[in-house]
Amino acid sequence: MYSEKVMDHFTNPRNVGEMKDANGVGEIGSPVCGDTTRVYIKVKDNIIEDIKFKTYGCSAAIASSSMLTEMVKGKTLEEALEVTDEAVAEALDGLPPQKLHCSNMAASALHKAIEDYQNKNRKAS
Amino acid sequence: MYSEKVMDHFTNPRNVGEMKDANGVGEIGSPVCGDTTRVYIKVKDNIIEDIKFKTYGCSAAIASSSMLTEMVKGKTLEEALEVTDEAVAEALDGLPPQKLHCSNMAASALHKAIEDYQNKNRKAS
Amino acid sequence: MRRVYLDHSATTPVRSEVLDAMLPFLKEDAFGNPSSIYSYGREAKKAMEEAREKVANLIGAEPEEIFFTSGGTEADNMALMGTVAANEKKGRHIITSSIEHHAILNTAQYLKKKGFKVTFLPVTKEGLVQVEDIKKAITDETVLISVMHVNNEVGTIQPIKEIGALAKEHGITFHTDAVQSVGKIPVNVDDLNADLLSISGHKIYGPKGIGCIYIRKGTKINPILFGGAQERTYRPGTENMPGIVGFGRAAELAAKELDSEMERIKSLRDKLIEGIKERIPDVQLNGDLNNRVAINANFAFSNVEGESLLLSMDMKGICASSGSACSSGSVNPSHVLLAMGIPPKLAEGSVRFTLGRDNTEEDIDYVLENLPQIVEHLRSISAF
Amino acid sequence: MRRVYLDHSATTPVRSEVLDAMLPFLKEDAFGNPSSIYSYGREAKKAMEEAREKVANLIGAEPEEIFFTSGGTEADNMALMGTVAANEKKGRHIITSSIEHHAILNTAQYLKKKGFKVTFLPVTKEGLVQVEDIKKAITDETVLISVMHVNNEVGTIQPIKEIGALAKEHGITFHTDAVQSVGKIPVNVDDLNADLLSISGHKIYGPKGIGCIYIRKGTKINPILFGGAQERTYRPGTENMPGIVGFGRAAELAAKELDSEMERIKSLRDKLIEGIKERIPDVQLNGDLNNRVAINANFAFSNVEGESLLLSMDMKGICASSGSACSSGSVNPSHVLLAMGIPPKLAEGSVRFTLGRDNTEEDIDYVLENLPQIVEHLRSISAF
Ligand SMILES: Cc1ncc(COP(=O)(O)O)c(C=O)c1O
Ligand SMILES: Cc1ncc(COP(=O)(O)O)c(C=O)c1O
Repeated sequence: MYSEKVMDHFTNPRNVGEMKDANGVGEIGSPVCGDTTRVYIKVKDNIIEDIKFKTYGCSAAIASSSMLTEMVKGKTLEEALEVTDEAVAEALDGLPPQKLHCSNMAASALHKAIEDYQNKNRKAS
Repeated sequence: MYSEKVMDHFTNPRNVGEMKDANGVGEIGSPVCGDTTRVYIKVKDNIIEDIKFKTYGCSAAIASSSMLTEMVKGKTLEEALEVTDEAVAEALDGLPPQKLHCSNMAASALHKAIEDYQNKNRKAS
Repeated sequence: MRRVYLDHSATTPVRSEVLDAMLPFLKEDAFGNPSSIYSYGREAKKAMEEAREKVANLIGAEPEEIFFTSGGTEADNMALMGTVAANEKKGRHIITSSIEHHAILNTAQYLKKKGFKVTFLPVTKEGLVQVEDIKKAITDETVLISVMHVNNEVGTIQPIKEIGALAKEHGITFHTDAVQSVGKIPVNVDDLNADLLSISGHKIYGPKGIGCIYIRKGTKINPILFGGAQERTYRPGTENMPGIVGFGRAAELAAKELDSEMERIKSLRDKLIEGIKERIPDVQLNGDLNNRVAINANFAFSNVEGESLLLSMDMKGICASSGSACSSGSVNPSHVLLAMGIPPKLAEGSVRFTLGRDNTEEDIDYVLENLPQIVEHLRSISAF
Repeated sequence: MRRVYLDHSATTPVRSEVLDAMLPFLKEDAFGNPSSIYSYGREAKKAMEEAREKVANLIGAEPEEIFFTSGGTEADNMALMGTVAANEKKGRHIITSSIEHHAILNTAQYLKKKGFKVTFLPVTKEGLVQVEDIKKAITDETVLISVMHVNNEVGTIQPIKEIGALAKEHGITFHTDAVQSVGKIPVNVDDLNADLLSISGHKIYGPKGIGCIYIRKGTKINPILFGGAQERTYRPGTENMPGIVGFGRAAELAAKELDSEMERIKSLRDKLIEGIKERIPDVQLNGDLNNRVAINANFAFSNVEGESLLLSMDMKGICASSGSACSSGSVNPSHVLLAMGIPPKLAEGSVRFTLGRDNTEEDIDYVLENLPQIVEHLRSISAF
């Protein structure tokens, strides 16, 4: 059912956890299944220096979150915003059709975190 | 499905054949299945001295005819008329429910043959 | 005593290769429910999809167009009831033939009782539906045409390709009951223009209790059973894994061996037909000889009643049947033979011989040796 | 890796004794069609009637009251659709519960769409239907009450005897889905006042694809499939002989071993329940503990999502399920747990463990060793 990549990221998720000194946080709950992902980012010089996530959800949701964090870590905000849910699913060697919406959540949470960072930043500057 | 007696009378039917010098003949066709039995009797001194039958029909019909002829051979006409289809079925150690109507035919053909004999006799006397 | 089984249209034995494929699913190794997400379940699911592909290959379909059912009867019921349910707004008329299996006939009768219009097409005395008759029967209300590919009693092959083309032309769903054709003649859903098609596992050396309905993509049809989401919600119920896997293997083998096996069987069958005609007077072959599957010979023996003939043959170890299996034992002459215009008494004295993989030259010799005496004996008893 | 199968309510492996009984019917020796009159057919027929008797014995019925179907789903469909069809003149209202299996629920929904009135009874937070609610729901129009004997998700035993008595009093046909009760608790159709009752073979160590409906003599019900005259015209189609014979043998063994086996399993199950409660914080047993079959334990693990929990367990070789097998893999929390008033998120984090013949003390130890870490790990990832 799941690719090996999914299973790997599900069992050994990268970048799990909270982040005390995050300067951007985004959370999204899936309207379909109640799953929830929260993404923390630490941005410096427009670059995502560190990223963490917490996910309540199925294995696909967890693996997607983990994969996304790996994909955007060290990237500029603009680059990070270009990582689509399709790209996440693809990086995981695909997801079953009924699980595709899960990869959505991770990207959306990241977008929210970046938004949060930009909002805070705008106020600060 | 069938008792051994039925199978025996079906494979080795007794008293099969036509009878040139019969003095009573009865034929009956089943309205249910188109089966037909013809019974020939030779009566002397009110006793069925000889009896033959021909049957087009299922194994139960053939066995019933055969069994009936054995049961009535040598009996008086009155005794023969008392042999019911139930008695024939019983003598065969029973028949499957959907085949019970077959034993009917043999007894009915015999009754017709006796009637035929009596009609002829009445005229003759 | 020798046993000669000549009733392969009623049912066939499970091939040893098929049993071998089934066994893991009847043991502890692979008993999972294919809807479960854990390993046992995923393994079952995989085996199920492989089987689906094999069945699809047999008839030139896509795997996603195959929906497993409990047999031919359920597939036939679904074809009729599921189609009229999905087309209620379009119309309430269906067309079928008078020589269908009871799984179609009685479902059509049920629909008739429910207020649907049903046309039961006549057949020629050779047992063939005529395309012209269908043309005439089609109305604006017609939502379904269902004509069997091969008749189960006389083995006649119906002009399905033409009927299918006609249905297509009129935008009418076309179903064919292929229970007696798959494994006997090439069956390709595209060649036949079939939208729906029924198959039964136990007629092709697979297990009993499994079959399928082919549903061409885009065909409007509703499920007739309700429950879980199995078979993409078209057929609920925990999947019959051993049955499905066995059916798949049987389909695979049937596809592979079709040509060689049917050639062999045809020569045996022809020998049987010739032999019976030569040795027994007053017999008649029922049904067209040329438009006929290789396994079937159906004879009317005049002045002999079918049941006593079957039983006498059985006592010599010869298994055959009169009419369809489910109505033998009953007292009605075959509706198929009657529809062909054969008089009731001749129909009653008719016997179907259907050959199969296990039959040999010696089997046929044995039948030809024994059958003449049997018929003669019964005729000597007969009142006619 | 150890495999611990704890999903016996989804399906069970075929017992070796059952397979042994089936094998002759999957080989050349005994493959006949029981409707045929020759020897092969008669042998099959005899075996079929023996199996029917064994199934009847399991539930205290007469053999003539057992009608084989393709499984529990078909039996459930027939109970509902066959009863309303036979009682059209009497009324168009049926009563069922909101925690039935989808085979009942979705059939009831279908009938509702067709214009029938359907009452879906609520349940208590322990997962029990209340007789009082049924009393209130009955109208002059009511033709059928259908309440499951044992729920498949939480294992709760419903007050069937009382519901049956109530139905009887009102002259209403009473059906109970006993798919999850036979073989787990004593089931007697007279004690339960059941007119109709469904069983599935693969839940009692028999094969998949076979089941039956019990129809009390005199109960008005129509067939839902049409075709040959099999099962005394109540269920057409060539009989699934290996399935029937296997089902019969499974029923026989289930009856014999019920008491001893359930005692053994109950102590394992109780150990599992106690162990989980002790070792894992924030868990809750779903469903009444006392009115419950011995094989079932259903736990809500807060802040853990069900699918990822199942998959993590599977990676340790532990097979369990969330909700009914046919809806796991989907994203909806169990309708049963929701009907019991359990919040959606807790329902989503619920797992059903169902024990069986193959489980040992060591299996339970293994689960208790591994499950705490799994839950802890997922909670450490969780956003809540
Ligand atoms: C032409 C035809 N259709 C349908 C069926 C029904 O198949 P099954 O008995 O597998 O339900 C049969 C066999 O009995 C058949 O010969
Ligand atoms: C309570 C209940 N009823 C009906 C069914 C359906 O049985 P089957 O899958 O054999 O059709 C099941 C099992 O899935 C069940 O648990």
